[in-house]
Amino acid sequence: MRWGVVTFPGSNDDAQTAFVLEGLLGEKVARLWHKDTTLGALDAVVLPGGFSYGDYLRCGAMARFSPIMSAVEGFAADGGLVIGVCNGFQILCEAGLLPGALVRNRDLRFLCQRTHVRVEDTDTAFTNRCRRGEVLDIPIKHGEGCYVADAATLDALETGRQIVLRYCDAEGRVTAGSNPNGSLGSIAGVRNARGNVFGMMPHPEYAAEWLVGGEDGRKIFLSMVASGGVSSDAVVSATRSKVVSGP
Amino acid sequence: MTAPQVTLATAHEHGLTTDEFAQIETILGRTPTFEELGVFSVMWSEHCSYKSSRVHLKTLPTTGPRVLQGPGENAGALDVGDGVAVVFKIESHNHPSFVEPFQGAATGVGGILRDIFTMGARPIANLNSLHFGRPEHARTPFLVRGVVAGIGHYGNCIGVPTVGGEVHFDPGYDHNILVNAFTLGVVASDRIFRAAADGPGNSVLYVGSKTGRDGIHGASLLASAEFDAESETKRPTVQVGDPFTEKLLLEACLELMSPAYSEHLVGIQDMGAAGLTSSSTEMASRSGTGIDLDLSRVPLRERVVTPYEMLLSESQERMLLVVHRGSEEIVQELFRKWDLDAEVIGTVTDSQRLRATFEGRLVVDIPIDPLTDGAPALNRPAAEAAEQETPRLVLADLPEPVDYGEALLQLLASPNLCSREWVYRQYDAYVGGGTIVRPGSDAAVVRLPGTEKAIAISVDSMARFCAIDPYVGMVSAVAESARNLAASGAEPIGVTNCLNFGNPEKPEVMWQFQQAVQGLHDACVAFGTPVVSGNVSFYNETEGSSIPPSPVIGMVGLLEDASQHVTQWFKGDGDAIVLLGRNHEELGGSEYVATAHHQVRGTLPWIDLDVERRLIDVLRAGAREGLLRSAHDVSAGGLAIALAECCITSESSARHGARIDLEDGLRPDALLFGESHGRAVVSARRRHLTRLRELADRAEVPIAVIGEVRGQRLEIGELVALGVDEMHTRWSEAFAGLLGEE
Amino acid sequence: MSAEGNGATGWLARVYVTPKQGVLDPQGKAVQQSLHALGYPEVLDLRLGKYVEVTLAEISRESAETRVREMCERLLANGVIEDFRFDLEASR
Amino acid sequence: MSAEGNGATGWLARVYVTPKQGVLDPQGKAVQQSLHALGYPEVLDLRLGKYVEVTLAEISRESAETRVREMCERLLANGVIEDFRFDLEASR
Ligand SMILES: Nc1ncnc2c1ncn2[C@@H]1O[C@H](COP(=O)(O)OP(=O)(O)O)[C@@H](O)[C@H]1O
Ligand SMILES: [Mg+2]
Repeated sequence: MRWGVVTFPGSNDDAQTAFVLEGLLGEKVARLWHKDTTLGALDAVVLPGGFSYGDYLRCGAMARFSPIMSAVEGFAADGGLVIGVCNGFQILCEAGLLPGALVRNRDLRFLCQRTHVRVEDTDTAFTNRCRRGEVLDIPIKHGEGCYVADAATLDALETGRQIVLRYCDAEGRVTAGSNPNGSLGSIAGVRNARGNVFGMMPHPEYAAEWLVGGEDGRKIFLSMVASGGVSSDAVVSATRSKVVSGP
Repeated sequence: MTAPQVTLATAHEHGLTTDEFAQIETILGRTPTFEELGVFSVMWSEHCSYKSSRVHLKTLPTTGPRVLQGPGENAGALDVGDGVAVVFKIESHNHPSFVEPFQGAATGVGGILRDIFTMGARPIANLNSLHFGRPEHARTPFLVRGVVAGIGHYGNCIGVPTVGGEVHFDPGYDHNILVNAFTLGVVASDRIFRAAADGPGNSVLYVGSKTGRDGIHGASLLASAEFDAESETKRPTVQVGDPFTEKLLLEACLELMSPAYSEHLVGIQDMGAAGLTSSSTEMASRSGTGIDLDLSRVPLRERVVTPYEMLLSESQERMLLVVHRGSEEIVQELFRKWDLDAEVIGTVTDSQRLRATFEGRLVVDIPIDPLTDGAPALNRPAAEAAEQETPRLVLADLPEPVDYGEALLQLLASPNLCSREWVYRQYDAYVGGGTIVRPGSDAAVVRLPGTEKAIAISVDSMARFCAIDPYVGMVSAVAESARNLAASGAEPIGVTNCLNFGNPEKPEVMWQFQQAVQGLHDACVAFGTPVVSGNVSFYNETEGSSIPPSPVIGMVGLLEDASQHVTQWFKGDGDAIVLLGRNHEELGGSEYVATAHHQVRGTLPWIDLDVERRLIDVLRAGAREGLLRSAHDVSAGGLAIALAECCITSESSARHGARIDLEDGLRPDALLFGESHGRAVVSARRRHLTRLRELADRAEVPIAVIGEVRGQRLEIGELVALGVDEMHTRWSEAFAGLLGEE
Repeated sequence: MSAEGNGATGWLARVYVTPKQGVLDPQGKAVQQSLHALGYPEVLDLRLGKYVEVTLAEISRESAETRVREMCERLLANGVIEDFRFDLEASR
Repeated sequence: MSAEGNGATGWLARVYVTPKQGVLDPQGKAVQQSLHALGYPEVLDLRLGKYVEVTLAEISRESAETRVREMCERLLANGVIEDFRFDLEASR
């Protein structure tokens, strides 16, 4: 699959994302600069974590106006797979590609820790390699990861099965204590209604190797590979058996 | 807008002595201009000139087969093989952090990061050493929150992981906290850049943020004068850190230093303390050249900034470059790509003088040498203070605890031993993808990109010991660092240091300083670890009362194989628990005596550097051979705390208990809580015990199986029986409690 | 303050951005709790927003109004979670 | 706005916190640059601060003044790098 990883001024996790995709999973990666206006022929785009534009004003507020974002919006409108992690998630919300917003953590402090998230749905292009209810051990590191949306939006997310990941404890229980940042509904990751745009606060790219952070995060990227860059469920199951090999 | 007339009084206001002013007049053959006076005052300040410390620092061991760059550049560099070098340094930002903890600490991190990437190295690890006053002091919680948030803010935003550090509380820092920041970077060993201004005719470029009035007489003067109520009012404009701009600066500079562009670059130096003045002077000094600056071309943030202010401003996130004549456009284009200012503001000359013009007027014309190598160097008088003699600690006078379990819990929850997770949870320890061991174990371990290797890092100070005996305290701190590295599986290879002391004009402070430098010397010689960089922070003193002598060391170790790293917590039931080293009846200066008996005194534990060296060899061999399931050195809090930490410090909820039996005929509290050196607790599979014993015997390190990893309780003989969860709760919740949070 | 007239003049726009009613405001809540802890029980509610001072070049009041509203809608406020209002003051 | 009288009444305090003159305002700088890039060259300067709405229980105006000033000094503004001002409006 051909991936594009975008670098905004202030992106910090772009190199690591590219390393995981290319170096560990053997995927093809194009590094994209925020001033680029076209994506080229890609199957998936990653908006990585970091502090685009210093996260000044609001996280993601300024990055969404970067020239490349028009191309990303067009790509998403055409059904291309887009994943935003952490700051990338914030950018997708600011750009209106995902519902809701991410605000300051409940206790107002930056939080860096291992967290557990429960896979709520596996019929997605981002989690088809997981088991339903599976608990993934993936770190978070953010100051503004508290997911909020109004009641109507939250309802729509529930009924539309758009909530893909929730914070939970090691046993998969979703409790007040297992919610690190105060996110409504313990939401850690949501997709759009169409199913081709996905945002998550935990960092799968920092849980892709045993030596550093474990391997649970690989499943997110491998799911996207398995979906072949297409979000439709039929294609997902047809390609599920595809095994990734290194170069 | 004419600059004020310069008189002796003006010189005094600038912190220059009558003698120094006379020297300046001799050097110039005339009265200095106001701008020149400013330049002399910052360049001759303690902070820039190291006038009180230079003669002593010269004695430190700074060479060795790995040393690519010793003290004298922005940071030191060590060769770690495979064509890779590590570049590292530690630096203080004490006074600014006391005035405005968030911004002070943040800009401290920004400054040390620039020192590292100035040399072409990509920063891959930040650590910090923090000393605060009593937790009960009204200002302490505010300072802790601000400093920690500020460090996190800068490191997180710029994308460099903060992977370790230390936090101490002591009344001695109530009015003068210490914030020392450490950064390590990696670079190809043949691509280290230096701060040189070679080649007359080459261009001087200013890049980064615009210049404002911030920090004028900031770091340099603040760090060279005692702190009192008056300085509150004289307070310079506080510097606000902009990690976003620094991130752009970092990426732009590293791109400039990459093979695609580096042919254009002659030299590069960050504008730290004394900004434009010190960076240009120091670059010219290293190359034996001169520099002409046209101040009218300095990018400004405010409309009215005088030439004096431009020369002295400590605005953050700026660098000075020297590029080949003809390369200016290409370099400027590169910085524009990163949305950064890049202005040609001067040229390299062969005049060996610093000259600056403003609107066609010559405002500075000073020979370089007296500003740098020729700056005043003092051999200040030193004498041990009379009251340095601490009363003996008579063990027999100390009542034993009634309940050893409770005593252990109290220690676990004490300010200096409780979990630092409250702190490091605010630091991104993952970013960059190289962090193998995050905060929570003896040393941080980060991998070396592109190799199988990893680097272990520990920063340590032993302020409690140093208060009793600065020589022994310093030696102990170096030993503690070395043990931390070895317990993580690494070979110690080099040292950086930050020497935080009071007013050097006081003979007793100078004595403490000399003792510490001697200790640093002796310990580094013993461990074969050269000192490649460092920083001195004098005048840590408020209203005449000085901080305890507080040297901090940062030690770097090498693991040839990253997968051989070891962490401190127990891994699985059934493993044997082994004590390396010997227990002694030494309670002097211990955390236990301080916490349970409220005394900082006694004879410090005996330290034998040869014993330490041999212990380190055993730990390293054990790690290399894969014998160690866990390893933890015994330090603050003694053996019982070390054992408890092995049970509770694991990041995951899979924690383990232990059954321990100790046979030494020592007084129980000395056995459990004494801080004798040369010890480590390791766990190993039973089948590896014979081999471990062979290694220890060969190195003549005492070895004893003292128990087994088992269950969910820590049981030590008949003395202690505590649930792991209970210990974990007390230990992990204490820090927030200190700050008045529940 | 100054006489505005109808001609072009410089402007100072003061923009107030506040969390939308009904949207979770963890920051405001945390600050309110801190104030309680500091001994201000009289604080019944607290909402934390942003205050932006924008200095504008000489344009007509009408144009200033439209432009500032646009800046708010596009960048300065996030309509999903925030409301904004602003006032304009002629400068010079 | 409403009749205040002399008795105790509830209050709405509006607090404006701005970066001190001369202190670097990296946020403001970045937002200004963004606005330029978005096509608003008329923005000559921009400073980003905080806006806090504090609802207070019924106390005298005097006491409200003193208390709010204190809250600003102690928590809401950082005196070293920020200025603040506030106004009070009687509520209900
Ligand atoms: N200020 C800090 N920043 C980051 N990590 C810290 C800080 N203080 C302590 N830590 C981490 O907490 C752990 C315990 O610290 P400490 O008790 O000082 O270790 P040791 O005694 O082995 O040197 C270490 O992993 C250390 O890196
Ligand atoms: Mg240790």
